[in-house]
Amino acid sequence: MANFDIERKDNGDVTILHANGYLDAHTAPEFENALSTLIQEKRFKIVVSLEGLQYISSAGLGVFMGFIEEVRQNAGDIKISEVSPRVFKVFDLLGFPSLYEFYDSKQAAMEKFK
Amino acid sequence: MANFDIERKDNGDVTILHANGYLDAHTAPEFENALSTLIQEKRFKIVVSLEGLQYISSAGLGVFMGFIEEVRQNAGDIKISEVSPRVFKVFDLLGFPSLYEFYDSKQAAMEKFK
Amino acid sequence: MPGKKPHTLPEKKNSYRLKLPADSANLDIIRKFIAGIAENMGFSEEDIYQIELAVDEACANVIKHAYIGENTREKEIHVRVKTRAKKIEITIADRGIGFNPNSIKTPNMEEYLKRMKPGGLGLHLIKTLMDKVSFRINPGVRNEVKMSKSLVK
Amino acid sequence: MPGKKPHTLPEKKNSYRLKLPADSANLDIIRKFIAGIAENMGFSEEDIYQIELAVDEACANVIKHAYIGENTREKEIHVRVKTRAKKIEITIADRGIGFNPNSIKTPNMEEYLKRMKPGGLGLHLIKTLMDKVSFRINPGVRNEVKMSKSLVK
Ligand SMILES: Nc1ncnc2c1ncn2[C@@H]1O[C@H](COP(=O)(O)OP(=O)(O)O)[C@@H](O)[C@H]1O
Ligand SMILES: Nc1ncnc2c1ncn2[C@@H]1O[C@H](COP(=O)(O)OP(=O)(O)O)[C@@H](O)[C@H]1O
Repeated sequence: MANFDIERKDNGDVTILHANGYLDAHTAPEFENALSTLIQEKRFKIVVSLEGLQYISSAGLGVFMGFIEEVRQNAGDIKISEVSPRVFKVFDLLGFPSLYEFYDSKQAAMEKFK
Repeated sequence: MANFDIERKDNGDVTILHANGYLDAHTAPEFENALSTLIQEKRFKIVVSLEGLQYISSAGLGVFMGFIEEVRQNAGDIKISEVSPRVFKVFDLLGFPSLYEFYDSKQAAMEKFK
Repeated sequence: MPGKKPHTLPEKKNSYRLKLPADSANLDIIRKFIAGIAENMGFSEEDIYQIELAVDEACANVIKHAYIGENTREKEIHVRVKTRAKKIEITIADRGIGFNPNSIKTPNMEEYLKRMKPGGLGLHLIKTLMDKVSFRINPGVRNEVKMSKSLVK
Repeated sequence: MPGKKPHTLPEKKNSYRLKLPADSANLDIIRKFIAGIAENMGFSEEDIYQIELAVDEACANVIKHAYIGENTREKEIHVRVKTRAKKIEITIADRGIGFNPNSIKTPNMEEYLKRMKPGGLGLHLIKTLMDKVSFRINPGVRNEVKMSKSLVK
């Protein structure tokens, strides 16, 4: 079982989700739940920090895709921060940088919501 | 392939070998070579620091057994320091503490050679 | 002699097999198995990551798609790895419903991203990450995705 | 009805198989495979370490002893793992020369340590670390060391 966990930190109207470990088809539902909870709470300004993420498969990328439309329709966004080069490569191979904003720090990502 | 390496540090007539990683049937020959080199150099006062050792199997224990007699016949010893609880358990299961001295620090083990 | 192959030393060939339940909890075990073999062969960390990912995608597909509506058969993933000095060849097989690999077109990523809907990326990733990918489909008997990557030192 | 087993819910049973070359470079791969399964079952770190070690010892024996003097046959280790909710059962098998498990007596550790010679500890460790160990020897066909450990939560 891949180890994976999500930590949530609310900062005003922005929420930071720290995704740590291995995000694959087995752990993607956990990430999905975390995002789903935010949507239910109408918190649409989301930064996902991938500093602690060691691995991502397409099941993980799929979770990002599953929420982005609704989030943007509600004047929010999912911004991604601190992704490691090897994990970024997977996003990049599939063209995600044209749809998502990537930042070097949580702060920089949060600023953009101001 | 288990990752394993040996670092050697000479301190006067005592040599400290740091064994790091996984010591199994595949990597035991490396440890054997290190000890064998010391014997050839007539350096019989040996401290093996297992601080960085994460795993040992009977092939690793066998290496200790293979040299202890000759070392002691030459007024030397192989003393073991900083072994983790889980690795110590393997030594302990096989009664090694009655044949080998275990120390909490390299310093304490070296002292005994004074 | 024309057409005669040059006389070379036999390459070291090895074969590994793994069979396990088609359960997403096992993806991690499969990745570690593959990573261990690739590491022993001398692949770079970068390459190992990519091989793990390609295999993960193929196995995730078996888990998600192969045994839909089947309750009788044992739901297993078969992983076979053949190694040569400079090449790893991995076959992921199932005995499930099968699929037509030709009918699955490479997603146009621009279109795909505009739709903003998940899914359909696995096979595309496998083809992008590995040197060679082929399929052999025999529904209910054996459906294979075979992929290989060469070691460039 | 006398002798009738109590009616219980079916236990979740799973089966895993691994076949790979009998090469010490693969011990690491086998340990990770076993550790992954034991971890998913909920064994403690301490127990996982002990299960890995027992399996390592049995596999190291295959590598060191089973295929001595054999050059024709493929030198393979077969690992089979059966899991139930609270028990892991692991069989390590080879097709090598075999041995008589009864003739190998548990080393008297005191004697052993006095002789100060390496070797002969593997089977002893396996028996110490696992709950149950049994053998089935059929030289050249299939020699098995079967071991199991229960999960005590
Ligand atoms: N092992 C398999 N068994 C049955 N169908 C499969 C298998 N692998 C792939 N497929 C089919 O190919 C399609 C494309 O797979 P993929 O590109 O990984 O995307 P996704 O799994 O997200 O749909 C799947 O939707 C499925 O219909
Ligand atoms: N798979 C095997 N094939 C052949 N012989 C074996 C096998 N496993 C164990 N043996 C025999 O049992 C003996 C005891 O094994 P063990 O206790 O692990 O000690 P060691 O391997 O250090 O000799 C070995 O020396 C060997 O003769």
